[in-house]
Amino acid sequence: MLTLLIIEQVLNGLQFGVMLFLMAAGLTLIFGVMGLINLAHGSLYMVGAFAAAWVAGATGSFLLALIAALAAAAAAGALVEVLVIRRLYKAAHLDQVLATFALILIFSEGTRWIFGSFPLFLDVPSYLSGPITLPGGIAYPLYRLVLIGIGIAVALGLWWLTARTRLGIQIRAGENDREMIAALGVDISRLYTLVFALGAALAGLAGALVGAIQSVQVGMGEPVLILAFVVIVIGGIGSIRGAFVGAMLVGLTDTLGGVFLPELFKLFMESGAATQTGSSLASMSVYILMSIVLIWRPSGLFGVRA
Amino acid sequence: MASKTRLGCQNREKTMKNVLLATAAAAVMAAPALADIKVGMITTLSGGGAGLGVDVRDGFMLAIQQSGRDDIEVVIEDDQRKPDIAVQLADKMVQSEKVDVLTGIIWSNLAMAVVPSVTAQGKFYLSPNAGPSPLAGKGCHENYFNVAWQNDNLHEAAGSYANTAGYSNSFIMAPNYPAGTDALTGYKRMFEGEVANEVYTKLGQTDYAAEIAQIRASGADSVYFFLPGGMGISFLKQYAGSGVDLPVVGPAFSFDQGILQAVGDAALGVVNTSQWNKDIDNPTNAAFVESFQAAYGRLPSLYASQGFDTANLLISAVEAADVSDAGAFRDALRAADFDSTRGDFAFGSNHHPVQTIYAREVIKEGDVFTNKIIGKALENHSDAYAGECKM
Amino acid sequence: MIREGVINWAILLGLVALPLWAVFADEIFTITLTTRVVILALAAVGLNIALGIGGMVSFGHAAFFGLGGYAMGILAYHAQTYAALDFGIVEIEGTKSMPVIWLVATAISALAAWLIGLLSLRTTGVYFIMITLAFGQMFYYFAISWGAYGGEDGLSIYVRNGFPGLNTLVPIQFFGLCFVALCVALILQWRLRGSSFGLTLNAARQTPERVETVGLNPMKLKLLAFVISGAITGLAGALFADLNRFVSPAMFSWQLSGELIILIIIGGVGRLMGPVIGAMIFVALEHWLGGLTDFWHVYLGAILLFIVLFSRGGVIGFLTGKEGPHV
Amino acid sequence: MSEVILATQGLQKSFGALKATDDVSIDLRPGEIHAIIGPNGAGKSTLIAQICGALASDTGRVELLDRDVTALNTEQRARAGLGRTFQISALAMEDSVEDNVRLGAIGAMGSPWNVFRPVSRSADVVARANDALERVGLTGARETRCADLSHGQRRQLEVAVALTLEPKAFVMDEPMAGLGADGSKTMTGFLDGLRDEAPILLVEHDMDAVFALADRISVLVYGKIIATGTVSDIRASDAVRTAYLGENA
Repeated sequence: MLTLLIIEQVLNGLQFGVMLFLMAAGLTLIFGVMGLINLAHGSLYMVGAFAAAWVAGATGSFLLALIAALAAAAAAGALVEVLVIRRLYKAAHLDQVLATFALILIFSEGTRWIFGSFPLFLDVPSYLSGPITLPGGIAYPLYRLVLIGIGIAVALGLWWLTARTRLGIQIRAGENDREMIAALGVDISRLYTLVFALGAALAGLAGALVGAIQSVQVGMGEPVLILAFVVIVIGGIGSIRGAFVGAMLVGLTDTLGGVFLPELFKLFMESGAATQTGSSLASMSVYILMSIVLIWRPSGLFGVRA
Repeated sequence: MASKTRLGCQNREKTMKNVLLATAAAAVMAAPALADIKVGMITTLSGGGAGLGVDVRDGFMLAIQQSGRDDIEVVIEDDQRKPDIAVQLADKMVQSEKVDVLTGIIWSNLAMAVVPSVTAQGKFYLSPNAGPSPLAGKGCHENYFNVAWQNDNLHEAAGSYANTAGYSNSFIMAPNYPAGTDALTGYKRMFEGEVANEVYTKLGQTDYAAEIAQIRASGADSVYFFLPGGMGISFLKQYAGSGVDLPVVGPAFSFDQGILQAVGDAALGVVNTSQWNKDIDNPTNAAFVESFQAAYGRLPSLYASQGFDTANLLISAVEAADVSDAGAFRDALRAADFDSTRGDFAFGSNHHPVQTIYAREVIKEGDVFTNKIIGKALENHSDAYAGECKM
Repeated sequence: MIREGVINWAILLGLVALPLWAVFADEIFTITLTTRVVILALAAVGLNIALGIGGMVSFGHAAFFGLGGYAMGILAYHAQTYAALDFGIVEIEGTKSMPVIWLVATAISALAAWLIGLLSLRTTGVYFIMITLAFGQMFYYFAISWGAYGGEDGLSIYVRNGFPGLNTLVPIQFFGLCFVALCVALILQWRLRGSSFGLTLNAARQTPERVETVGLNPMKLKLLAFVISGAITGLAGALFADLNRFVSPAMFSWQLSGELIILIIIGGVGRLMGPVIGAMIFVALEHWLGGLTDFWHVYLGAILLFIVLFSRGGVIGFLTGKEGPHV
Repeated sequence: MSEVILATQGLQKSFGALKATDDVSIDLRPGEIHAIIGPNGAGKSTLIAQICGALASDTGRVELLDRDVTALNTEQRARAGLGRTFQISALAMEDSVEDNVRLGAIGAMGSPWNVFRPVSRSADVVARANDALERVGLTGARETRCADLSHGQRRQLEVAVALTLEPKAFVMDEPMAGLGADGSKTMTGFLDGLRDEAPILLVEHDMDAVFALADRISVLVYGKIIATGTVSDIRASDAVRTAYLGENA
């Protein structure tokens, strides 16, 4: 029974991890290529979720909803890039932080203006709902398995994109040397818009996918944003591989910590107090993980040493 | 600037007319002019928790408007769900607006930050929602009235309902913060069965896969959870998809009108406890539900009913006494001589309601998810802290 | 273009004149609001020493703000309940005396800043931003689940703490105290900037390798700056708690760390009076816009965006026509 | 006085497969200017970084005044008596010329910890800084922001900062780089007189200056010292000709 529980929790951790990866991948790409700290990434996640909820409500199709989420987030991303972000590439990190924080305010309250203060409805489609039985007799929600699958597929796709395509070469060149790729005749501002929109689309996809099993509401992006930052910092900024490893670490730490730390404390503490202490420690666990990684490797696991 | 308003914000035109009518009537009858009373409402109108504050405000303003009184001035401010902003606004209400009565706070932590200080300064505070235990027990105050409930009430009712439903082994869960601890304590206070496991989740957590796996492994025969706002939506959707089919019980917060539509089918059939529902059979309630829908184009929520009742309590006191005579005004509030949407309404010794709490079930009416009362979970229930209150 | 000195005195004068006017006009709340400005400015002055001079973008200064707040909360709570603080070996009585509370608040914040700085300064750039955030979040979640002192509900202190010879319950007197604290911090920052420490710290931000080649350790310089910075922000936290007569985990939240950074950027990074004018503008916006519409965040966002895009160097940079230090 | 002020023995540093420096042993004697020359990418900057402690060596040791300083970091080596100038000016660009030299003076006195007393009231720091400024001829520009200096003035300031340290040995990375003919001449004259105060290890591309100044020259090619000797030795060396000037002997 305990083994089954552990396997199930590990699956949960992986599922959480791959969703964090979708967020973190865009964030790390944008930082790696453009050197931009984008706090508004969480807002694009929210845009994706709201677009999906709205389209699903209007058409009843989950697939259309996902497409809408990708499109809406990519469009919002491209728009913001052209209107605001473009002016920030040369600015200090601090200015970027303030500007993208301002964007969060505008996105969040703007969304509330349009959709109202109450959460929206978005559900898992019937063909993906319910549990399936895995080998070993674990009943596990089909939808979550699908999420893991999509996450891994996106990770592979991104790997293919950066390692094997022309765009990928440009992206990697952009990370190393902006003047160089400009000199090679690549339209750098178009490349930046493209990368930003790609990152935004991934965030929007994550928002829509997660929105189906969570609450689609204003402000849903910020907690995920903070965790996504934790992920890319653990992995090393600019590294897609690092983002993937970081996401898995954070997903597993958060999930397993939340379940097993209270149980651990119960071994030598009174039950109620153990639950409390364990839970407090669990909620800090991700941050403890991050600080340990950074103290050990100040540029993250796969980061380039400064 | 404060939005100084005597009217609901949504339907300014309509209420303008009402005020004109009311003034005209007053002139004709030449009624003796009562002293103006100023009410400060601090509530959450922006950010994630805005839905609750908007409902309280709308319910409150609806009652003020229906009363036709133009001698009650309401100053509304947004606390952004931040305690320090709430304190600042309370200072403003007291120092600058010089209000007589405060109301509106949704969240317990904000109430704890504001209420003790404003009541100490001689102002009245009428709580339309938050009812933290310290304010019901040792920290109670003669100028503090709670029109909604003491925080533990709905949880106690859930425990009591679980007994009648024949559950004997519950898995219980709440976020790791004081209201969460209170919730599980409240449930355990009334529940006579075993507790299979007691889990505290992270505040603001959105994924409950891990907890659901624990539920599956726990061997419990029922699940009790207190996860307000988006947390509850997430949990219910994920629980419905998990294949675990233990019956779920919760307090009304996760099944209220505002968020029920976002939960959807996942909530159908779940039993939850509430002191109010739109099908409570009395004329005040029927009129409230109808007029709220007419005014705002949506079904009223629990919070709206609390806002509405709070305003009516206030109006009843204004009618009976002058606010400058604090003693008389307090007695008038204590008498609670108003028509509540809940039927009969009375305060206990600690100025918290003594009321019936219902078990209700989530149903679908046409396209709209809503609740139906299926029985009484607790009757004429007070709270566990009244004994500690020395007024 | 106006000279920075002139602007600085004008800001300081305005900050005193407003509450004095309010006393005569009986606008008590204006005093409260100005006190809030002063305290937030004090916290940001602290951060500005680390951020503006030392180049350490700390996204976790709420940790010190909160520690200062809880130092006040815990000491006053124990004085309020007449229960001594039990450390196992020693018992300490609570206190309602501001000087004692301030001392404890600054000492604890300084200690925490030393520890956090020691660990965080191994990293630079975005990593430093994020590791300081991580420490802030640890305090935040700890405070939320620490039931003994109210957890998320926080702690209410019913009566403001006392200061010998003053009646702190009178708003203008409490304002005066906070204002003096702010002035002391400003004088400290001003003197620090011109001292040998300030000179070397400022160089350590711009060119750490140069500082090493003249035989100094930039890390140690930054660490001391971080400790001073944390201590000042901690003091501000204690005052903030006294202003509200309330502490809660919100004081530890990353939003608060972000707000402090924003105050500084609005005013002008590294400028002596940057945090002060930044706090004035921010509180004023929050106050006035909040009354206009439920959706005032949209306008706040637009204004902030405008400031970043069109006024590099913040308000003071805009007024003096000079860019500030680069961080 | 020791016969050798600064010496390296078998210094080596690899970046992956590339050996940036390979078994480099050089020394610097009292009163001399020892120039290191070599084509781009020969490992000169790596060598300087290793000598000054900015880069840890894979093997080998660095001695200053007969003391093994290999395990010391940059700041400790500076305190032990190494005065370095940078190829690309590492100055506090936002600060005034005066502040930059005062930084050196504060470092030399080891007194950065006063947080309250204005630097201008530390007579010894001010005197030392002024002295250095005067010697390089920057007194008139003391109030100027570093960012507003001309390129030549920055080179002068680099040297001035090193002067404040009163080091036992100077390590200078291309002090002539980017100077015009006049600037180069002035600097050459200045360095010529400086050797009596402390010997100079000079990395330089400007061959006229090198031939005018150097007592000895070492040639670094692909990380290895291929020749060390007087100016005429080097001029005459076939190995240098082949490797460095790219001529076929």
